[in-house]
Formats: sequence, C-alpha cells, structure tokens
Amino acid sequence: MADLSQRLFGVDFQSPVLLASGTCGYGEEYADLIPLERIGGLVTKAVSLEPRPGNPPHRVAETPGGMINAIGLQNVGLDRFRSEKLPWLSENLHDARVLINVVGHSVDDFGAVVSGLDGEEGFLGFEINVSCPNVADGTMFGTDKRALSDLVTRLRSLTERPLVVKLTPNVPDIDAYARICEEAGADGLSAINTFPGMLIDVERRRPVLGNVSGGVSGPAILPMGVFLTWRAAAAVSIPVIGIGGIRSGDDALQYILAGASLVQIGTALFVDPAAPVQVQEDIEGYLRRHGVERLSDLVGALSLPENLPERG
Amino acid sequence: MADLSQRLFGVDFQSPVLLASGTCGYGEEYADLIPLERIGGLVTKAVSLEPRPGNPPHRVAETPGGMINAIGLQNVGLDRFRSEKLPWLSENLHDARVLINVVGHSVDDFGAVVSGLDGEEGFLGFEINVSCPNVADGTMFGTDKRALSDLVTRLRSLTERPLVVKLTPNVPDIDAYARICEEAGADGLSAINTFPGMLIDVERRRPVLGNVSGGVSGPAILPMGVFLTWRAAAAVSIPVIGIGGIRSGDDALQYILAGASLVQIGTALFVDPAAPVQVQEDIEGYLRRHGVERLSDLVGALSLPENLPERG
Amino acid sequence: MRAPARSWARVLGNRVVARDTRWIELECPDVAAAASPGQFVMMGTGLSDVAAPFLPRPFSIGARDGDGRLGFLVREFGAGTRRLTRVEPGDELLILGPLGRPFHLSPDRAVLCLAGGVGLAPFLFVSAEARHEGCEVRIVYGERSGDRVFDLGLVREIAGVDPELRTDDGSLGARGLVIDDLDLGDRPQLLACGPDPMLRACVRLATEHDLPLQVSVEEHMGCGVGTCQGCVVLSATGEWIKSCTEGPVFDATELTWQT
Amino acid sequence: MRAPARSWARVLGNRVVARDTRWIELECPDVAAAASPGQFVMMGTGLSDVAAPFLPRPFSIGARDGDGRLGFLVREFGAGTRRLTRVEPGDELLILGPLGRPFHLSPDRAVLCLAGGVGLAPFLFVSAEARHEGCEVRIVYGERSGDRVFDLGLVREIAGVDPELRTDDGSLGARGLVIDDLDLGDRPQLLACGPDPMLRACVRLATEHDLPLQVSVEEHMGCGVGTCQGCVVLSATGEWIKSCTEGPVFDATELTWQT
Ligand SMILES: Cc1cc2nc3c(=O)[nH]c(=O)nc-3n(C[C@H](O)[C@H](O)[C@H](O)COP(=O)(O)OP(=O)(O)OC[C@H]3O[C@@H](n4cnc5c(N)ncnc54)[C@H](O)[C@@H]3O)c2cc1C
Ligand SMILES: Cc1cc2nc3c(=O)[nH]c(=O)nc-3n(C[C@H](O)[C@H](O)[C@H](O)COP(=O)(O)OP(=O)(O)OC[C@H]3O[C@@H](n4cnc5c(N)ncnc54)[C@H](O)[C@@H]3O)c2cc1C
Ligand SMILES: Cc1cc2nc3c(=O)[nH]c(=O)nc-3n(C[C@H](O)[C@H](O)[C@H](O)COP(=O)(O)O)c2cc1C
Ligand SMILES: Cc1cc2nc3c(=O)[nH]c(=O)nc-3n(C[C@H](O)[C@H](O)[C@H](O)COP(=O)(O)O)c2cc1C
Ligand code: FES
Ligand code: FES
Repeated sequence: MADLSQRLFGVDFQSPVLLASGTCGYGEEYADLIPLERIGGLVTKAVSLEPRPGNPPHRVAETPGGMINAIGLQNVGLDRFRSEKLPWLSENLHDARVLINVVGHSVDDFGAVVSGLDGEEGFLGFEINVSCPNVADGTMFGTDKRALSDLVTRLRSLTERPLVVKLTPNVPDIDAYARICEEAGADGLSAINTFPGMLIDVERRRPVLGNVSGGVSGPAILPMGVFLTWRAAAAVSIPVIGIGGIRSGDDALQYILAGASLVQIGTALFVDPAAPVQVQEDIEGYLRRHGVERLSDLVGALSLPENLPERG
Repeated sequence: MADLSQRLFGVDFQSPVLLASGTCGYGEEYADLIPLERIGGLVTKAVSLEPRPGNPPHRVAETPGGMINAIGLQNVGLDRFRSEKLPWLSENLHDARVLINVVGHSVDDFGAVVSGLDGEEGFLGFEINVSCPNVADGTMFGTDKRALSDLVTRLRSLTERPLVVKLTPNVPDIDAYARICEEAGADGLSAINTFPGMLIDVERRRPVLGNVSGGVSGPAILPMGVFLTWRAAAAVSIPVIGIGGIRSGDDALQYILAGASLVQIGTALFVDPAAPVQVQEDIEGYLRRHGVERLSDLVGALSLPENLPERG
Repeated sequence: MRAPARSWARVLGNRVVARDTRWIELECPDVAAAASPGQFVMMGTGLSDVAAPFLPRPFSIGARDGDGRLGFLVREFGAGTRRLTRVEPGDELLILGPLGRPFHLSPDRAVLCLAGGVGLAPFLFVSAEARHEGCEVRIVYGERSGDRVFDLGLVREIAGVDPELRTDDGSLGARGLVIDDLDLGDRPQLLACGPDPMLRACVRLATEHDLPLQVSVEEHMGCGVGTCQGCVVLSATGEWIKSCTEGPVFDATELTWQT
Repeated sequence: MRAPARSWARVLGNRVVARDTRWIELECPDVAAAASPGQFVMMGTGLSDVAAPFLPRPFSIGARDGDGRLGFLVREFGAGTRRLTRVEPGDELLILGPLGRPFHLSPDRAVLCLAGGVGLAPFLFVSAEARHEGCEVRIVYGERSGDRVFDLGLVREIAGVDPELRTDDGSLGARGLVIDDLDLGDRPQLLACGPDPMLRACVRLATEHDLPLQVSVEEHMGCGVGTCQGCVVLSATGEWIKSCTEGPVFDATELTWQT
C-alpha cells in the first residue's frame, strides 16, 4: 500500500485529507457519516471569544459550480466550546488531527481564545482565520500586512502549538502575505478562504443572502485556489494546506503538486459526505499507478516549462 | 416595447448588452453569427503599441463552471489595428458602440495607443485594461493605486473620448480603485476582469496552460462579479459596466440591479453565440412583465435589508 | 432516531401529478426503514458534475413502504428542481436521510393537517402512519389554482383520506385559503406545512383557538445534518437555531413569528 | 466556404463502435449541406447548465448524407466527452459549423490517409467524397490495441474502403505503427490525423519521400471561429496561428515541427 502519511508540525498525519473549517461543525455532527478516525483530521468551525449570533437567513445558496455562504461565524464562543465541544473531540479523535479555527476582531480577542485553549487536550493546534474585519479600523487582518504581522507575532508568543494562518484570496500578492506569516513565526499556512460574492433575487430585487454578501466556495474556485497555493508555497518554506473546490483525488493532487502538504475539503462534504474517503482512496490509487512510494514525494513536484513567458 | 436603451458617455446605447474584450476578436469574426448591429456594442481584443506574439499553447481549458485562458494579449499592434481592423468596424458598425481595449507596459505605451487612435473614426472610446504587469516595477497598474492614478490622469489629458477603466478583481478594496479612477477623470468603469488561476495536468505533473497560470472567467465568477460591481458602483457616480459570468437575462439583471449601467458578455459567447440577443430579449421580457418602462429605472434598484449586519 | 445514512437510490418511477409537479419514487431501503413522518432527505446528483443541483436539496418524505420504497412530491421551482423532476427510472440520486425531527402526535386528539402547495408532502406520510395507528386524520389542502392540485386519486391511495380542497381562485374545490371556514369542533392538534404567510396565519389561528400547532419550516440548507449553520430560523428566545436538526418540525411556540 | 451556422441538432443515433468510442448521428441540415471533408464542428450542450462540457468541444465531421445527417466518431477522453458519449436519441446538442479549412485534394494523385485513433474520423468523410469523385483512396489506421479499433463494417460502409489496420500490440491487424511498412509506390498525396508523435513521424516520412502532406491538428479551442486566439499552433515562420480558422488542416510545410 502506498504511504499517504505526512509528518508535519512534529506529528504524523495519516492522510493529507482534512475537513475544512465551517463545513464539519465540531466533528460530532458528521461522526455517523464520515469515518473521522480514518482521515487526516478536521478543522473546527471558527471559535471566537464571545458567542456570535450569526447572520439572518438566507445564509447559503447555490451559485454556478459552487455555493455562497454568510453564516456570520455563528459559534458558541470560547467558554462553551471548551466545556461542550472540545471534550467530544478529545474523547473521540485520536488518529485524526484537530485544528481549532480561531477568529477575533482584535489581537486581544484572538489572543484570549488561543490562551484560553492552549492548556486543553484534544487538539493539535490553531488555524487563524484572518478574514474577519478588525473592529478598530474596519479592514481585515488578512488584507493588512502590518496588522497581520502583529497578530501572528503576538499569537506566536502565546502558544507553542502549531500555528497555521488561513490566507484570504482577494489580495494581489498572496506571496507577500505568506512571507509575513512565516517571518512572524507561523508554522504553516492554509490557502484559501472564500471569495467575496453576492447573489441577487431579480424577481424581488433584493439580495438572496440576509447578509447581502457572502463567501463563494466549491469547484468554481478550484483554479484560483491552486494558483494561490502555488504562489504561497513558492514564497515560504513552511507547509501549506491547500483548500478550495476539492471534490476528487485529482483536484487534491493539483494542490499537492502545486506545493500543498495537506488539503482540506469543504463544500464537497455537503454534496457527498463520502468525499473525503473517496479522495483519499483516489490519491492512493494514483500513487500506486504511478509507482510513487510516499505522498511527500509529490508535494510541489510540478514541472514548469523552461522559459516561462511573461504573464498577462 | 420596453425601452432597453441607455444614454451614457453622451451617446445612446440601444441595448445594455456588449461583447467583452478578447472574446469577440475585432467584431468581424462574429459578424456571421451575431447580429452586431442589434446589440449594444462590443469591446475589441486588447490593442498594444507593438504587436504581441502571445503565449504558447495550451491557451484555454475548461474549469468547473467556467474556463481559464492565457492568450498573452496576442494582437496585431497599433499600426495594423488601425489599418486592418478599425476600417471594418468603422464601415460595418453604426448602431452598435465600439470601445477599444488598450494595454501597455508603461504609461507611455498606453498613451501612444490612445493618441494613435484618437483621431480615427469607427469607435466611441477606450477601455483601459490595467491587468497587464508594468515592466518597470513588475506590479500591475490595476493593483497599484499610485500607478493607476498616474495612468488615468495622463490618458485623460490625451483624449476627450469616453475613457473606461477595466478593474482587476483580486484586490481587497475595489471601491478605493474605483474612486481613484473617477478622481483621475475616467468616464466609466468596467468590472471585472478575470481571476488569476491555474490548472494542473496531474497525469503529466505539469500545468495545463503553456503560460502556467491564466485568467478564470465564466459562470463560476458571477457572484464575485456582482459583488465587485456593487461595491464599485456604490463608490462612484460614473457609470459602471458589469462583467463576469453572464449567460442569461437574469444574470445581466443581477449586475444591473447591483448598479451596472451596461453589461458585457464574454465566455458565454463561446458556448452559444446567440447569448447576447437572448440576454437582451430576456431583459426586455422582464421589463414588460414587471411594468418597468425603461431599463435605467433598474440600475442600482436593489433593496437592501434595513439593519445590515456586520460582515464576516 | 436512527443515524442518517448516505446512499445512492435508484429511481423507480417519476410521474406528472400536477403542473410542474412530480411524484418520484426511489428505492432506498435504509431511509425507508428508519423514517418517521415529518422527516426529510437531502436529494442530489453527487459530485461528478457541477450542474444545478450541485448542493443537494431538501425534500420531505411523502411516503414509504415496507419494500424499501420512498415517495416524494417534487415541484419545479428553480434550476435544481428542474433537473430533479427530469430523472428517469433507472437513474440514481444521492440521498442523505432520514433527517430532522418528525411530527409528534398526541394519541388523544384528532389530527388536522394544514397543507399549502407541496407542503402536502409530509402529510401524506403523516396520514398513512397515523391512520395505521388508529388516529383520525383530516387534511385541508390549498393551492393557488386547480391545475396545480396534486392527483387526488394518488393522495387518497397514499394518505388514505380525501383532502378538503381549497384554491385561491376557486377553480377546484372551495374558493379560499387553507385556514378559511375550518371546522375545529373536535379541538384537533394542528400540523402545518406551506409558504410562510400561510404558516403565520396558522399560528394566529392556533393562538386564537388555543390549539397545539406544529409547523414544518423551509429554509435554504447546505449540509442538512447540522454542520454548516446555513438553515437557521429565529427561536422564541431570539436565537438563530438550525432547522435541519432542531426542525424542520417545530412546535409553533418554539419560534419567533414576525407579523 | 459558407458561413458557419449555429443550430440545435437532434441526436438520431448513438452506438458503441469500440471501447469508449461512439458513432453519434445528428440531424443538422445546414451543416451537412455546407460541410467539406476535414472540417469540424463545435459540439456542446448550451448555456442552460454548467456541467462539462460547458465550453463546446471540437469534433471532425465523420460523415454526412443528403438527408441532413452528420456522423461523428467520439471517443471518451475526459469529463466533457464522457457526457457527450452518453447522449440519447431525441436529445439535442448545440452545433456550430462547419468550421475550419478542409483538405484540398489534387485530382491527379492517389490519396493515402494516415489515421491514428479517432484521427480516423475525418478520413471517413474524405474517402466517401473523394471516391465519389473517382479518386483512389487508401486508409491506414492505427490503434493502441484491438479493443479500441472502430467497427470495421461501419468504416467500410461510410468510407467505402477497407482500412489497412495496425495495432501497437498486434492484437488486431498488423503489429506496428501507421507509418511502418507503407507502400508508397504510387507516390500518393498524404493526409494525416492523429496524436502529435504520429504527425511528426508522418512529417519525417513525407520529407524523406518528398511527398505532399496535409495534417489535421488538435489544439484546445475556446470559440472555434477565430475570436479567442485560444487554439494556436506554431507556423513555419515562428508565429502563433489559429488552428480553428487557418486550420485544422495545414500543409505540413506551413508549420514548425519540434523534434
Ligand atoms: C425541510 C424541507 C422540506 C421540503 N420539502 C419539499 C417537498 O416535499 N417538495 C418540494 O417540492 N419542495 C420541498 N422543499 C423545497 C425545496 O427544497 C425547494 O423547492 C428547492 O430547494 C428549490 O431548489 P431549486 O434549485 O429549484 O431552486 P433555486 O431557487 O434555483 O435554488 C437556489 C437556492 O435556493 C435554495 N432554495 C430555494 N428555495 C428553497 C426552499 N423553499 N427551501 C429550501 N431551499 C430553497 C436552494 O437550495 C438553492 O440553494 C422543502 C424544503 C425544506 C427545507
Ligand atoms: C479540430 C479537432 C477535431 C477533433 N475531432 C475529434 C473527433 O472526431 N473525435 C474525437 O473523439 N475527438 C476529436 N477531437 C478531440 C476532442 O475535441 C477532445 O477529445 C475533447 O475536446 C476532449 O474533451 P474532454 O472534456 O473529454 O477532455 P478534458 O481533458 O476533460 O478537457 C479539458 C479541456 O481540454 C480540452 N481538450 C482536451 N483534449 C483536447 C483535444 N485533443 N483537442 C482539443 N481540446 C482538447 C477540452 O476542450 C477542455 O477545454 C478533435 C479535436 C480538434 C481540435
Ligand atoms: C458554510 C461555510 C462555513 C465556513 N465557515 C468558515 C469558518 O468558520 N472559518 C474559516 O476559516 N473558513 C470557513 N469557511 C471556508 C472553508 O473552510 C473553505 O476555506 C472554503 O469553503 C473553500 O473550500 P471548499 O471550496 O472546499 O468549500 C466556511 C465555508 C463554508 C462553505
Ligand atoms: C479568451 C479570453 C480573452 C480575453 N482577453 C481580454 C483582453 O484582451 N482584454 C481584457 O480587458 N479582457 C480580456 N478578457 C476578459 C473578458 O473581457 C472578461 O472581463 C472576462 O472574461 C469575464 O467575463 P465572462 O465571464 O463573461 O467571460 C478575456 C477573456 C477571455 C475568456
Ligand atoms: S443545513 Fe447545515 S446546519 Fe442545517
Ligand atoms: S478557438 Fe478561438 S480562435 Fe481558434
């Protein structure tokens, strides 16, 4: 059998396939449908310091080749996450790795969540979601280089656990953001989060989503995700987790060849909860067919044309 | 019959439906298949000062819900455009409006094309494509606020024809770019160009496109285009042309309700050259069904919820 | 309740039963065995292509039998249901279910089902099961116009009762709304499913007559199993709660009703 | 050449003629009337859904008759051709055509067609037309293995000749490549269509024997009509030229051949 495992952040991932934040709840909800202990792991729904009520409906809708969501980061908040959700993860997941997705409106918010969980059991590390607007100045940490650097530097000082920063796709220079995170001490990067989008109900002349705009995910964003993962991975030497539109082994392999060490599956779970296991099996079949011994040999193993022409 | 016409840039557009740059050549190629004189108009393939050879194949491929292209702005250059392509437009198009899409690697490049065509007949104005990297510093005019402002200011000094700037989608703050163009004297904006993307042939472990990466277009980007058009239109008082993934009257109406005065159809032409006329007829049907007298009454006529919750 | 299963279900039949409306039968033994009236499934076409429905769509279980068959009343609404109503016998659909909380019937009261449009679907199943257990069931069923009225022979066959029919334009059955001129003499327990304005009218009716009311609500869904938080409705205490796992059937008093 | 038309064409037939390969017949009178051998169509499913093929795909016209019927040899390759090979009689496909430059035959020389895989398609049409005009036509047809060989009875029926068969593994016909052991005694004009390495071998062969060679090339296409510049190949003078309008048939000397 081909070796799907990867050693990263000081531990082994038995498979490169993780479930993406916000699409697998806190694990428990999918426990009957997905053999969680057979996959690489999962990333929890975002956890914020205070509980968040979330946005009014509609919160999800289909878009061409994908979907749009504006959940509004509804979550139970740090305290209830720690007392009600983390114990299940701690008791039930041993072979699957858990990252906790963290959001906040300020560096202190983020810091409080990270510090508040750091001493607990049941998870490997943090995935920092920087797509949330900073209340102080309105921009997002993910699109403000200085704010991002300060945030990662601070969080680094608060935990020795793996710290993965999840990058926003709507910047022209993701490589610069990737380097900033690496320099500030991040252990890894996740690329990408959703694209801002909007759907309009033309009959009623109003936005479909209660929140007006939302984030686009699913197959529609696959080529953007592969590109941004390639750019980010080329810019840093820490591992990158590829995300966006994955629904098959080939899709996952595109990310891996582009430089991703792990991948996350989000929207595809809603369409078919069997997707993660299927993707794993497809990757294994590929390794066997191509005589590749270990998955790590494929990470970034893309051949580029010799004289790369100018872009545009 | 409902009134599809719009008065913009000092002239009448008989319909809001235009063909997008790069997807309709110089008009002539579609003359047998699309009744050009019945639609709003078209935007030519990009014209640069010198001829451009373009990228090696593959140059196009399908992506989930869309396509990716890396043509490399292959074009005949200013001189041959003026002598070989413009005359056809001038002789054959009277009711359809023509914008010339202009690219360059420097302000002088752009300026030379605009000045070189300004005195000619056969077109209404210019659409400035700022997604091309600036040779001097490598970034694109479309993602560098200072360079964009300088470019538009200079071009404004060179022509009195309508000057439309085509915005790049991969910035976090398209509203700021929109305002910069308006302040520098642009008469209108086009939103949006393609998203950077990449496809990998996993069997051969190499990029599908000869140019490695390319631009993603088609239905997959519709919700992003509607959102960015809405943001741009809200930021300025000059007209906005909505572009991205339009393949039906409802899609076009989403852009119009979001604030677009005109729309452009690109990728959908390849799937069905009957799309522009169909979209026009669908919009007309909508106006009739809803008792809307003129299309301009719908521009930006989106009702937003009263207390808009925070984003994220 | 049993855990939901994911399975490919073979289409056994698909017939037109009203304008834009089909009765679709699937072979889906796991779901059929586990389902209770009021539960739903997520129905989709899988990951192999991205045409709508890419995300699966929720549908109430309209009938099940002992042979592992399920019946659904599917009305064409947008692009997703357009494709679903075109399936043919032998095609396969990806089914996740049974999902959500079912109706809870008190054995000591008659059941009055108030159905608007395809809101009829869950009540076919409710009626079949409740009558089987000796409950008395009435269904009041409203549509905008007669051509949208679901084949009444089939309703009788599945539900075991003749619905009392209302149409907005009076083109078939009595003219009027589902809640008009209702006989509530036996103080029945009310179950309602249909468009929002109808549900609000039912809430007013139940309050006025002090009758227990359960409603089945419809909200856009992502996952159907409680992970995405996409399907929320406003609880009586002002929180957004998931209609896929805490609903789709709620006691009317559990929710906030905007008027 | 007549201007291309856009039309919805009804599927008349679809039968398996080799592993993963179908012979698909469409009713498409405009294209049938105007087509010449070597031309192609863009075949798609229209704008109503975004499943692959969303962009239309190019296919050589394999046959046409006087009743407005077209025949295509379609081999399953990726997601787009998977869907196209599944069409059923009565379905409709959106067709743009006829497109591109056809083969030009000199009346004074025999025609030798060199076909690799589905590269056979245009030669069925070439042969039918050329023989109709009294030309002598031979087809040498290669496949990787016997199970991929297209139904030879149908080839004979359409092309009017029996192809000389080669397979890489010798499982059917002679073992070897299309260009192996060719009888070039009558100094024929060569026409070639097939995978790139085969075309390059044909170019070497033609040069060696100083025979005229036309090739039909395959490149990814966007529009098929010359607007997108997606389908370029390298001309002999080092420029990227469009294979949809300047090709797909080129005189071998018009192109640069990387070796
Ligand atoms: C619990 C439940 C049970 C249902 N039972 C039935 C039934 O038995 N028979 C029946 O015909 N319909 C039923 N519906 C409604 C059905 O799910 C919608 O008609 C369908 O989702 C519309 O999909 P579409 O692609 O045709 O519409 P589109 O408008 O094209 O869909 C666009 C998006 O809106 C969502 N959407 C639109 N309308 C609804 C809606 N009413 N409910 C949920 N999501 C919606 C879709 O999921 C999709 O994301 C039920 C809905 C729910 C929530
Ligand atoms: C002029 C011409 C004539 C052709 N005639 C025939 C024929 O008669 N019979 C036949 O079976 N095939 C023919 N082909 C090839 C056929 O078009 C491809 O097999 C098909 O496009 C592959 O689509 P896919 O979605 O299955 O592949 P995928 O690999 O899934 O497609 C991905 C992308 O690659 C493109 N692509 C992949 N391979 C090719 C290719 N070889 N040519 C062009 N585009 C490609 C597709 O258009 C799409 O954009 C012809 C190609 C050309 C250019
Ligand atoms: C319903 C939904 C909720 C999400 N919530 C979060 C979240 O809480 N935190 C986060 O970092 N990303 C969130 N995401 C983004 C996903 O983790 C992922 O980055 C994105 O969906 C792209 O992957 P996909 O195309 O496989 O879905 C959410 C996505 C969806 C669809
Ligand atoms: C093949 C192709 C070539 C293009 N060339 C240009 C170009 O030369 N200049 C430009 O401004 N945009 C160009 N575009 C972008 C389109 O004009 C348009 O902005 C984009 O495709 C989104 O619209 P669509 O989804 O309707 O295709 C090109 C797009 C495609 C698909
Ligand atoms: S639909 Fe996902 S939580 Fe209810
Ligand atoms: S395919 Fe568009 S120019 Fe040839």
